[in-house]
Amino acid sequence: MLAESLLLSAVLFTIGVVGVLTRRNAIILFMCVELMLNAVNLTFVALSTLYGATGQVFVIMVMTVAAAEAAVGLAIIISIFRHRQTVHLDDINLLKG
Amino acid sequence: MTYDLAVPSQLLAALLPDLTLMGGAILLLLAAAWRPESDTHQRLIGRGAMALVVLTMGSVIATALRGATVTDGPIAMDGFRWTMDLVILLGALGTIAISTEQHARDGIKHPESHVLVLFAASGMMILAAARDLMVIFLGIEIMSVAVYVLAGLNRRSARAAEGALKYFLLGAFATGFLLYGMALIYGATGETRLQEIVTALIRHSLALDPMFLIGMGLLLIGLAFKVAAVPFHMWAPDVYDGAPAPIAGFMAASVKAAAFATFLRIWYETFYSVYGLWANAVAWVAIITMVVGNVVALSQTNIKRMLAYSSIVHSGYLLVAVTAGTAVASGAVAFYLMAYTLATLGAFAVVGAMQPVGETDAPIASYEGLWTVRPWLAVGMAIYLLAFLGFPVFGGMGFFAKWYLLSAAIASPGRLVLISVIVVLTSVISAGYYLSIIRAMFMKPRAADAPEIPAAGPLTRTVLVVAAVLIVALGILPGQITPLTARSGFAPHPVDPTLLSIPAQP
Amino acid sequence: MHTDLPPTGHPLADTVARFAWLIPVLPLLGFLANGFLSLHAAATPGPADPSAGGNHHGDHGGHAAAHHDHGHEDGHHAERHPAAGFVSLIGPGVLLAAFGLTIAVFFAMRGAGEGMHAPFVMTLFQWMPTGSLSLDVAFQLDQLSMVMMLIITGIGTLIHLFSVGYMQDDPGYPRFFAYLNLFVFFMLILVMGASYPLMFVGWEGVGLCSYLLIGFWFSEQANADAGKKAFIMNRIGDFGMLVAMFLLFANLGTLSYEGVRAGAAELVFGGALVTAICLFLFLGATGKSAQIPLFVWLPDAMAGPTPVSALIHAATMVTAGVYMIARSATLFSLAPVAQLTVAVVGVLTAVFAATIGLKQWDIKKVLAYSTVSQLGYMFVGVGVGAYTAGVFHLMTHAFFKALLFLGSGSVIYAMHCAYHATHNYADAQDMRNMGGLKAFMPVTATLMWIATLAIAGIPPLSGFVSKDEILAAVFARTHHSTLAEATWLGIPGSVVLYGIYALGLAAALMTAVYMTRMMLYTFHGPNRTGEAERPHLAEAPWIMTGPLVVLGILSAVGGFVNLPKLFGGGMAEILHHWLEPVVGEATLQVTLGETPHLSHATEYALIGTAVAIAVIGIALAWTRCKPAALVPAAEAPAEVGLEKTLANKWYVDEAYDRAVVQPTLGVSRTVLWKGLDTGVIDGLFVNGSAYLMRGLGWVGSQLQTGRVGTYAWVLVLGAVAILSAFSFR
Amino acid sequence: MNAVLQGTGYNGWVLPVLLALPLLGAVTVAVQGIGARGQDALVQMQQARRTALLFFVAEAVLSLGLWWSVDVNNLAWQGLVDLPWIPQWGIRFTVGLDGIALMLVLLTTLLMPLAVLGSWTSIRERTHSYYALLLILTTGMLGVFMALDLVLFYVMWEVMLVPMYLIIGVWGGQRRLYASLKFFLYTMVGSLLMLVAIVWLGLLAGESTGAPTFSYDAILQMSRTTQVTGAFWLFGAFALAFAVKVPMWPFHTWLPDAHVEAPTAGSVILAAIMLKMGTFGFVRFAVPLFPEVAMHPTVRAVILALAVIGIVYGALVALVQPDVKKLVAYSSVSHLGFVMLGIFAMTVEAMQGALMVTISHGISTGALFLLIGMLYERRHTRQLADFGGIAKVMPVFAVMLTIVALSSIGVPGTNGFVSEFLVLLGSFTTQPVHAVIAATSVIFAAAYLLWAVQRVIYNPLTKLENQALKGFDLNWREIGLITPLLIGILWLGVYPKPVLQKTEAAAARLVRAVDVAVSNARRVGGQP
Repeated sequence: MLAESLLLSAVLFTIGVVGVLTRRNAIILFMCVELMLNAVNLTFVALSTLYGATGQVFVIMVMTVAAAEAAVGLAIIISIFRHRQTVHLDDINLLKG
Repeated sequence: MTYDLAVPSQLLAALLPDLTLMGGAILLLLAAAWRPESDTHQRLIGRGAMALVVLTMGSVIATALRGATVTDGPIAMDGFRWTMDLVILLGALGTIAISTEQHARDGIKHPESHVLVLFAASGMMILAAARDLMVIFLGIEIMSVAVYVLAGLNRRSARAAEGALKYFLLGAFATGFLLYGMALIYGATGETRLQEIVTALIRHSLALDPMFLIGMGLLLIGLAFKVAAVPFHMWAPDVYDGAPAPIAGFMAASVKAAAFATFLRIWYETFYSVYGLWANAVAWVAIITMVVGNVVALSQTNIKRMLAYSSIVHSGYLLVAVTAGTAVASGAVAFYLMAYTLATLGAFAVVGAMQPVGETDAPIASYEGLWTVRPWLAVGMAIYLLAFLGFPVFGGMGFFAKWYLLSAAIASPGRLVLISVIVVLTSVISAGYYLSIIRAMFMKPRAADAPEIPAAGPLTRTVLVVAAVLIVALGILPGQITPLTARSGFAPHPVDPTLLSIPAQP
Repeated sequence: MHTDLPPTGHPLADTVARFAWLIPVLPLLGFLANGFLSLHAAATPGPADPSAGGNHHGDHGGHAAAHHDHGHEDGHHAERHPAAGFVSLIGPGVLLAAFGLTIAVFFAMRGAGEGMHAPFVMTLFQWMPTGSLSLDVAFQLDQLSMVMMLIITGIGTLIHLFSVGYMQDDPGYPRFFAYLNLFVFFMLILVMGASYPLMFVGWEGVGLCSYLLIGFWFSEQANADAGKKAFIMNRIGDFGMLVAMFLLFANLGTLSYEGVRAGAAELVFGGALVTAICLFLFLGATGKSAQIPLFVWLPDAMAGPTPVSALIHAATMVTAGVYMIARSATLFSLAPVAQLTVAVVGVLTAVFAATIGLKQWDIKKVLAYSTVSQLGYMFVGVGVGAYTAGVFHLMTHAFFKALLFLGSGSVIYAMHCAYHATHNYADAQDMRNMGGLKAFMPVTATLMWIATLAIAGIPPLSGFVSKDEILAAVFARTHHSTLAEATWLGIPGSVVLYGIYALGLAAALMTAVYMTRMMLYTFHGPNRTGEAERPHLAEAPWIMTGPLVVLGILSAVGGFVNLPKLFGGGMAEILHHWLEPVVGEATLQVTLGETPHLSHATEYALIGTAVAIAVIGIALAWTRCKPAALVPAAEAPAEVGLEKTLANKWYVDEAYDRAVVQPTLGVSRTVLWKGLDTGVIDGLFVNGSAYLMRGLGWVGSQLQTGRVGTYAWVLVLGAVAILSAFSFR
Repeated sequence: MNAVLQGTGYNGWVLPVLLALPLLGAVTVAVQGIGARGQDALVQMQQARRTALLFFVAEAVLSLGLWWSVDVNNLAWQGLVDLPWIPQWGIRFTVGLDGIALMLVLLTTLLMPLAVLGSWTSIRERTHSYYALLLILTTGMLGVFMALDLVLFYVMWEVMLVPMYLIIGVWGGQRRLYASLKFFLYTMVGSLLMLVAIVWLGLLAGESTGAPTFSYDAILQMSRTTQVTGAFWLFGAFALAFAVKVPMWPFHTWLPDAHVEAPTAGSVILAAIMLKMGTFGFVRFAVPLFPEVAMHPTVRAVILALAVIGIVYGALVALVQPDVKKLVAYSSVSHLGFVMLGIFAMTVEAMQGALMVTISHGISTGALFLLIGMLYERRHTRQLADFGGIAKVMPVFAVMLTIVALSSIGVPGTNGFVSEFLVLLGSFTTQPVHAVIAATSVIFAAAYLLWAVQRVIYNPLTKLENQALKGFDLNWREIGLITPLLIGILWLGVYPKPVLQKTEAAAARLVRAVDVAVSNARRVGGQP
């Protein structure tokens, strides 16, 4: 069971990474990141069967932090939308070189 | 005395400086929200924040002087922590000092910006202390979230917003790697505390466990992102470019210092026991970072981007110290970061002072003939740049920082001579771009239609002068602080010969 | 090393010779005084801030380039130099004093008689004491240096006096005497120095003065070029000297004459080392004494004022090479191959220069090639180990060639005055513009005829005696000498010597021809100077003719110093005996320890041949050269064929230019500088690496696209790389 | 004289004071500059140059006592001052002199006032900064010659770079930006590798005692008693740093640019002093610390070959230069080749000759650059083609140029001869082929310099700009500043003994030490 859980979380993580690599919408990108975080959470939870509660504590912490991050992230995305009227990342390249 | 971290009151005592800063920051946040946004209010909160930072510094020094130690636990109390705290707080202090005036000029009236700096600084301090993956994660996130916001502080600037977005998206992405790495290490060893991890490693001979190895690799990736090592550096130039100059300075100085603090902590306390597993990888990252950073910096025309690449390069140098992995090397890191923080603060203060109101673009061409109109800015900038370059006397501490680093590298058991040679050779490349600014400032005439440069405010001037004087003075008499940095060095966990033997160096 | 002045115990120690160091110092003082006067009058220190004045143009100076009559371009516009009177006193004065002192020393030395078997060395101070090198500034008085000192100070005095008249109106009058004094100083150092390096000081010092004096009228490019050429050619020779000194020091550990003389005993006779030393020394001599292949500078050196030509480029400096070989007789006698080389080069030079002398129109050029040719003779003399004969010819040549040059100077002076009076810019030195001058300047003409006959070898004039002695020595060496036994480039030495003798006669023939030709064209036949100028032609003032007379007497009777035994009786071979302590031993070594002996019949035959050759030469010239048929230079037709080649000096200058100078400059400019320096080192490596870095930087910054997607990709690629590094071990 | 000096404890304090005095001067000038901001440029210039000259003259006078007080035959360092600097790292402030360093220190202190006088009227902008930088530069140069701690040495070595960079880049000619950067980067490549080598050496030297030490004596001791690990690479790093500075072919291309673009004083200092730091480095560090590497047949052959190539190459390229400063720059490449030849020939005579070249090249080339600078101030050009016939209008200048050129050519009676003669004579015993090839440069030197002199002061005076120089011959200041150099030229040419004696003991000691080391290495059979 543990191995399967870990495998699943690895797959989820990879899906998240691939999503980040392929998608161009800032929101969707951010969602993919969240998917990665949650994959990690899954790992922690799965491991708690082996090592006890530490992993679960970690998960709580991660979730909290992810929430804070989401708040900040969405604010930033809104801010960029105000300036550029788009959240398509290929159009957002004022800064380069 | 020794604090027992299992006892809550003693844990709080061990975290006193951090708690001082955090608590004070929360109070200041309330104060900031108390009144409507205005320039005076922003300045007032700025003063308060500076006072709080000074207070925290005092508490750090007081705690350090007590010479307290702790039992094994989630946080450390040692010279390294205090030194890094001071470096971080120094960066924060300077940043706040500059930004009160810069913000006034740029029309940024958010008093909470200073509070965000404080929050970020508190996260950094936690990083300097943390010896537990969980605490480390917490510290990183406290720091990062605050800095994401700071990067986009200038809400009227599309560039700032873009920088913030990039930083945020990539930062979160990298955090995913970091976190997954932590999870895998936890999975492999069943521990999150650094000392316990190493104990488990040795007890169960887990060194070659793929889960552990991949976890270590992912951790490396996450931290390399935070210190902006190549190829995880791509965010840095854009973010520095978009952020207000003082904030860019804060990112270049304090964020990097904190990231290196935890990098070093993790590596020294845990992974040094399996030195041979990662040494090549870190060395290669260091080399690539030095080369790419320097070479790409050569082609920059915007000073902020150039300084961003310069900060990437310095990460490369510092990674050499990580690779060296000795007590001398950790002392060298402390010294280096001290010098680097001073120079970075100064350089970004100049960049801010030079930046026309409301613009974030800072072309090097606008520095032409600076000497003829603002000689002190030019002289100061020259000192900071030469410090980056590691030039003796004129670059003051910068030279001895590099010196310290090279000594550490060469004296390390691995005798990192080749990598030292790469350090100095890439330094020569860096002379190319540092000198191009000095050249612009001193050797080219001021264009007739060049905009007037407003006089820098008193706080900025203070930062400029203090940074320059400290750099030069401590560069001529580094003996004044070498005892401190020597004490702040801590020895890595010895290489465990049972785990594996040290392979040949790259 | 001794630092006290005179070594005690030497017969000269308590005589006037103690003050011999004053002999060079006197001209040095003269140089300082005249140099100061020259600068003091010319200098007008500028304003405190020089850049203030650089940009405005005065109204002066426009005329500077307008003149191009030979040499004295400004001479007649300027008043006499304000310090001229004083200079006229100092310049010749110090020389006269030095000459007086030299004579005193000479008598002291003669008084010492047999006691003078070792040289009198006085050390002034240590020069370069370091390591195992101990080099002093020390003077050596012996019979050889005595002869040279007498020639230098004596003839030097005469030429100084002549110059008082010749240069009187020149604006650079004090400068001229300063240089001349300096030259004498260095020349005395050259002959008095007790070691090779000190000789080298004089050696290069006289070269320097020669450079300065050739380019005395430096405003003409040709003169400045000639000076430079002389210096560089000499430097090629000096290179040889240097190497010779290095070889001596490396093998004998000393550089003083006495040390070398003592150390020479350890050298292997005919060995590679001593041969190399001698050949390198000789390379030095070919430079200074204008021998093949370095002779080309001397004719150009005639660009200098005529007294300079007389003193430096005829009587003294150019003979330094002969002196040097005589001085190194001990070494040369150990190296027969080198000796033969010297003699062969000498005789080839003699013939070669003589052929060129046949077709020159410039009176000074004729004399110049004659000098080269006669120097060749001297080298034949010292080359075959007849050191005395070489030095003897050096001395007589100094007399008659100085006379010839001064005489030609007197002629040029007259021509120049005439042309100047009518503002004619014709060439005052071209013989085609002369003719019939004996009517206007009879004293000069007479004296120059004496010298001509002397150089041609008509008995009993000095040239005859000395030249004959050289030829006799060559002939004598063909048997029973180290030279005859040696092989030179595979040819037996005796064959070489016969060849040298034959070529020597050929050179003598040509000498008689071209000298007679010169005299005929200059003094005889109709005058071609020009109708307007003719009334202005006149004899030079007494200050110039006076020295000529003295030299005329010396040219006539100079030969009596070393008459052959055949004629001399008790008076015979005075010079030979005088020089015996210095070169006697070396000479004997060449002749295998025996005094060379020719039968009286052979000697008479040789003398007869020589005289016959001289007479034939004069007669040939007299019949072939028709002064009446000449036209002035401006109207003369161009030469063709062999004549043209001769007139153009066998195109040696051009060959050197194409073969050496231009390739060197070309390679330096295009290959080394533009190619290697600017192109490869700077362009490819230095700037190239800078551009490479910049280019890579540009590429790197292009990767920084500004798109988050790219960044994420790079990040993930990096992650994959690191993870694979950790996983696949 | 010595007794008087010892009465004041002269040897005990003079070296640090010599280092501090220019810094004090720099601060004074800088403070004056701040005070004088906004004033007329002329007033500023007068004030700055006066103060600077005062300090330089004081420095020169102060340093003169060293001539008597330094006992060159004493094996111990003279004027030794040894203070802790950074105790934790084993870095000390140690300064001291031997005969070789003594001469170079004196050369520096005596030449600097002349360099200031040379820029008396030509530097008109930002004069305070200019003189302050010159003063700082002086400290750096003196420090290099005095330092007996490798880190101190390195610091001083690098310190000079920035002032010189600015002097070239701010007050230089048309291509000053390129030249200054090239100068900086070129030097840095070499010296940073040397830094790595110094760190390594210090750590090695400290291994026995546990604490790193960078004391020259300690490291020398180590190199004599033990087999230094990686000696080949260490020597290479030192040698590269010094070779760039010398500059040896093919690391010389910064020099022509730097010389041409630098203002007069900059060129003078570069040629007369800074290049000598390279050769001094070889004599003080590279060779004595790693004798068996330096004398390894291959290494030695390479360096000797480069030296000889430099001699001939520099001379040939100088021959075809149209710019007179560039010509002198390439001639420096040639002359410095002699120094390298002399050092690596490893005989006392050659070593002494090499040291003489360092001094006499300083005097002669310094004087050449000063004279060229004077001409430049008047004509604002350095192209040989623009001159001609100057002797007619500036006779004093012509005389001085001639004498200086002759000394550079090496005519006997001048310093140039003594030095080159000793080098060649001494080298010939061990390296005959090299010496002979090098000796050909007497020909080329005459060719390029006399040709240049001819094109400047001789030849017809046809150009109006040159004719206009009438009445603008050298003024008293200029005569006064060249005269000491002329005296030096003749003094060293005629009576070099006093100077030779100053350096004799040190040179002989070095040669002996190297011989011993090499024979030891051979006996052990351990060729590096």
